[in-house]
Amino acid sequence: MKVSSIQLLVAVWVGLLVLLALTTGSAYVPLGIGNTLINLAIATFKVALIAVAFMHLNRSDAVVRLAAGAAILFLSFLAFLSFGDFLTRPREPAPWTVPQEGAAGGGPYEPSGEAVR
Amino acid sequence: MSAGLETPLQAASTLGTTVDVLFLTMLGVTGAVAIAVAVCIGYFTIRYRRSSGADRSNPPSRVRWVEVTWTATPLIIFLGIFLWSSAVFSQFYRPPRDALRVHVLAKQWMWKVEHDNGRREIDTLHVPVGRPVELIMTSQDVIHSFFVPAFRIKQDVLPGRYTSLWFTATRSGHFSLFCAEYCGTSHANMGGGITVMPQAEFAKWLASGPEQAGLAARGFEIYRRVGCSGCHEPTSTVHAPGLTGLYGRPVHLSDGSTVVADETYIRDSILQPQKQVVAGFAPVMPSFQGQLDEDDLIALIAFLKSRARPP
Amino acid sequence: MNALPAEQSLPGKVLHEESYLREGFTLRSWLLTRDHKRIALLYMISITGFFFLGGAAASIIRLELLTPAGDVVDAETYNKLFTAHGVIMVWFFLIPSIPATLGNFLIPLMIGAREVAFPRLNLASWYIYTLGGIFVVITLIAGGVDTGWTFYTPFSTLFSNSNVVLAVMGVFIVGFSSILTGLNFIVTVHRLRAPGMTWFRLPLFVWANYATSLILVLATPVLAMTLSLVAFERLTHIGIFDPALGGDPLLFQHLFWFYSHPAVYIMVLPAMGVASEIIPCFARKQVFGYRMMAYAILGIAIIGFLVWGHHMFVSGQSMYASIAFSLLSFLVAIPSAIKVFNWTATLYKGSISVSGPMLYALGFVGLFTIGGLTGLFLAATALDVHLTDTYFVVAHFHYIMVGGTVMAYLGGLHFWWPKIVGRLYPENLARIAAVTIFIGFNLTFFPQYLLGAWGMPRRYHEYAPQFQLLNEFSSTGAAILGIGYLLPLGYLTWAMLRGARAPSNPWGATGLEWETPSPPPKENFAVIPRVVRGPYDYHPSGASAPSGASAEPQA
Amino acid sequence: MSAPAEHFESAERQHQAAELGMWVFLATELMFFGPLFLGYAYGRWSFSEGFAAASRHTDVVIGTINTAVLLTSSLFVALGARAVKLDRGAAARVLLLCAAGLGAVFLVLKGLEYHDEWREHLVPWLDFRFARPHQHAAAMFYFLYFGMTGLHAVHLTIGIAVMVVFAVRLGSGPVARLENQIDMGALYWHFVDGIWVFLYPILYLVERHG
Repeated sequence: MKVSSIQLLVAVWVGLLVLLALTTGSAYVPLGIGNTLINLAIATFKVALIAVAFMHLNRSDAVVRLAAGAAILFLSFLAFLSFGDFLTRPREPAPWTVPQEGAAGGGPYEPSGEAVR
Repeated sequence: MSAGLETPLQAASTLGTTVDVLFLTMLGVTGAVAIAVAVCIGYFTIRYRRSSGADRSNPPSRVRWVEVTWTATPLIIFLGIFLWSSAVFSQFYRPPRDALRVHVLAKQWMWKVEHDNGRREIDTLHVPVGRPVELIMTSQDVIHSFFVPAFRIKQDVLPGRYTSLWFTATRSGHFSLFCAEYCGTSHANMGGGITVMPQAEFAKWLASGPEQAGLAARGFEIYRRVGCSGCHEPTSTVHAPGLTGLYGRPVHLSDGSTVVADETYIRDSILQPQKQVVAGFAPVMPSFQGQLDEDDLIALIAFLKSRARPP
Repeated sequence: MNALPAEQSLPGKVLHEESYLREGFTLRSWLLTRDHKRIALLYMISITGFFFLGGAAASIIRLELLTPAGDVVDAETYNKLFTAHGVIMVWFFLIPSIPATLGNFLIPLMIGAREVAFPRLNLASWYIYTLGGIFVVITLIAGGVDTGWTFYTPFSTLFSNSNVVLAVMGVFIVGFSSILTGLNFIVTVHRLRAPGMTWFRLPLFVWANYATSLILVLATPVLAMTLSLVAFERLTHIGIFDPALGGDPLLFQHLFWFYSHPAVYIMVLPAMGVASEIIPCFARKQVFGYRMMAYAILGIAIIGFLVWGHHMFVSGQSMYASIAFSLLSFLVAIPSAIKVFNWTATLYKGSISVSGPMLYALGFVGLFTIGGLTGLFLAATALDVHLTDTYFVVAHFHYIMVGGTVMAYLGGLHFWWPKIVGRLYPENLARIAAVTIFIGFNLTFFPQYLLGAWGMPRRYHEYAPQFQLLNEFSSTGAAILGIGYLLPLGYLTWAMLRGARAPSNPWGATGLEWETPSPPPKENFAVIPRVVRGPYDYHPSGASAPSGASAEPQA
Repeated sequence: MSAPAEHFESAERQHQAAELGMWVFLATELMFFGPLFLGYAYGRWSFSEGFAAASRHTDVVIGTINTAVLLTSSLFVALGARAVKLDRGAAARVLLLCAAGLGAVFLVLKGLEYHDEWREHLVPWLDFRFARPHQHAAAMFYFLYFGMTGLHAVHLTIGIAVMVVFAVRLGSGPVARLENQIDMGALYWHFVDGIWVFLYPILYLVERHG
């Protein structure tokens, strides 16, 4: 039963902490959309590191790797196609309040733009 | 329930006829495939029944060209139907410029319709024949759906958002209007009627209705009826902020911050005046929560907008 | 029926182990069993119970719709009835019907394994199903839920004053039961196949249940979270669907239909698997295009995840998204079309005997074809604008669910009944029942296509007078259908107790499950067989295939 | 390797089955988190300033420390699982208990953070107050914040309980019998850590530089 060495595990751990510092540091540098992309990229890389090193995906056979990737693939279907709707939809918010009592936690929803097209 | 209202087999709107043509074509294609499959199954079952001596030499279990054709043919037919249907569908989303605009407010279990000149109807909609009509719709509570089978149109009406729908009636008559999205107890009774009239008759009907001032005029009437004018008119004795030219102007609040007087600010100041008091004024204004419903608020805001320009 | 000469698949070694039914007679031996065959029977009993409970709700609905006026029940009760019918039929009958009963019983047998991968999880799955069922029954007793099985917000979260949270908890719990079943099947098929049982020697029933398990495992958790968000938002008025907070009711619909369309493939794929077993057996012929059928099954399962937007063409979804979903929906129809053509081609040059299971299977193919083709109307955006939320849609999904899945489930029950209970059912009664169900079904649901195209909206307690005649046809058809379903309940139960003893392979079918005695012993196989040939090794030219042709016991 | 269950030929086949089963289970867990991530993405897209304003009110110091704590606990679990495979029961017990301890530290810090947020009226159900233009977006952000971190905390608590049970059982009987189960427990722990690796940037680091 192959077992990963202590040095590898500790090295991966250190790598993860460095990436954490990188994420947090980069958040304070004003890069606009870049911040989000960098954060997500680093997070993906950290999860990949955990999956391969700690969860020994490199030693598991193809089916297990497929199972590991399946959920990410199917969630991306959900994200891309539903955002395909949100991004291409004309936004016409209308004033709306819960008729009986004011919605808890703050006043009624306010239209953010010209209400009527 | 809706006696005398038709759901005709022949569409009564321009888009409806194009949809009917596509529907009949689909019926033909799918009908042919269904009959073909049924005939094959019937024929094979009889011809190759166990007791028959039919020739069963080298039964095929894979015939490449057959499999390729019955994969490619449906693909081509489907793509054709997809393109045709998408072309028709995109017309649903391109209302003509000169369409007659009508506001529809759906609420649990009735349709409130309001024409641009303020003429209001409940559960009925009068439209001229031959002229495009565009409905701007929103819901006051749950999701409803404006469905007129005669025009082959349907559009969900969502709370918190405007959705729109357009049609051009091709013949006059009385057509059924249904709510097609389940909306609670009386979802089945939330129907109504679309009355399509010749244009002259429609113009007369539109004008003759009970004198219904425009949105802003109605706002002014509410502005006086609930007593806003009592305090906010310049002539009043009460020390209250002037509302002339308010819409869009920055307002200095008592807590030092500044807010642009948009619709939200006006709505909040009417429903919860204590939250944001204008600098230099006492928080004496009473709340109108519960006295004014959705339409009144829209009308009041329209009125204040109309006074945005100094008189 | 051509019973083959006494099978001699296991030469010399007479299997004298007791059948799994005689392993223990105490209630404990049933309620704490870890035998996949017994769990299948436990599921069969609870599923039949819920089927007739949902059917009762349907019969009152059809009674109400005999007349345009709402005179049998009031609007509130009618709304609760069609919601109960939807929730019970979808989650408590259709989704578990074939995988949890026939799948649980047959998959280990068909792949040459002694047990599913995780027996304890399998039993837990049945208990979770029962717990979910209890919650739903409590909901019905406490006054029902009136949101429709779709639980659309903001009606379900803000405006409905019925037991939404109770119903949602019931469905949340039963979701985990199907996740466990799916997980079990995936690992079993991957890790417990007999030596020599390669993927392309698996019967199509196993392929279908494997693909179904992929959907079960990947789609159901999304439903569980979405429904818990609805319950949470209903209790605290704070949530991502609440329009007052700028939330979007369409966000709920995207999440709900992301589960619910793959769910309809969960319901129909196993039925396709059953048909792919029955038709080759009774046509005595290799299934036509085995590999294409297997790829079509996987294709349906995966593309099925990309098409949910066709439920939302008029819901306010953007035009471009609707057109994209329309194209994807047309693509998912192609594998289904391929399967129908393959079943039909299997009959060519076969030696067909039209006995009970075959009648149900051919009924399935016919009705599924009509259901599938009318689905194309709904995939075309321009037609869907008129047809959605009308009885056209109701007829479409009943043709596939009732005409397809229920017919195939009954066909599968008849086909494997000798193996499950070790006794034969009365053949003529089965044929009568199949024909009655077929006629009753068409009389009930074909008029609904016409009603839908004519413009009658669905979920209507009262309807316009011009729709009455077609509704009367539909209600009479429903009465015939109801009787049709009672027949199998009767004679299959009778057969279980008093039917003639069944040999191990009454139909002369190929497949490892027919190698074991009927009913099979607890360990399924005395010796794990080594598989040397593909499935469906039939010879229509009358030469009787040597029984057990597809596997010899290991040396 | 311990003796296989009766329907598996070899313990190796049973381990492979268990591993596949666990990974499929982790796939369902990720799908279970899916709608929350989609809700977050929707909210972030339609109320970007609101979400940014709300995210600035989260305590990034505790968040960062917690991430480091959880990553370290993952290391201990990995070392623990390795020790079990090498049949070093005692070392494994200590390592798994350390991991569980760090998990507990995470929960305590999280509790403190929740308390601060309660005091600052940031809990949507308990007298939520937020600066005017973004109070709805903030209400939605904090709904998602408490939803995601709460669900994560529940999963972490289960993980801690599982690790403690393993540590106790390692004390008695042959270590080999637990190897399979501990490997599965480790996979679960790393998954929970992986979820937090994603939660941290999207909840705490939204336009921090503003």
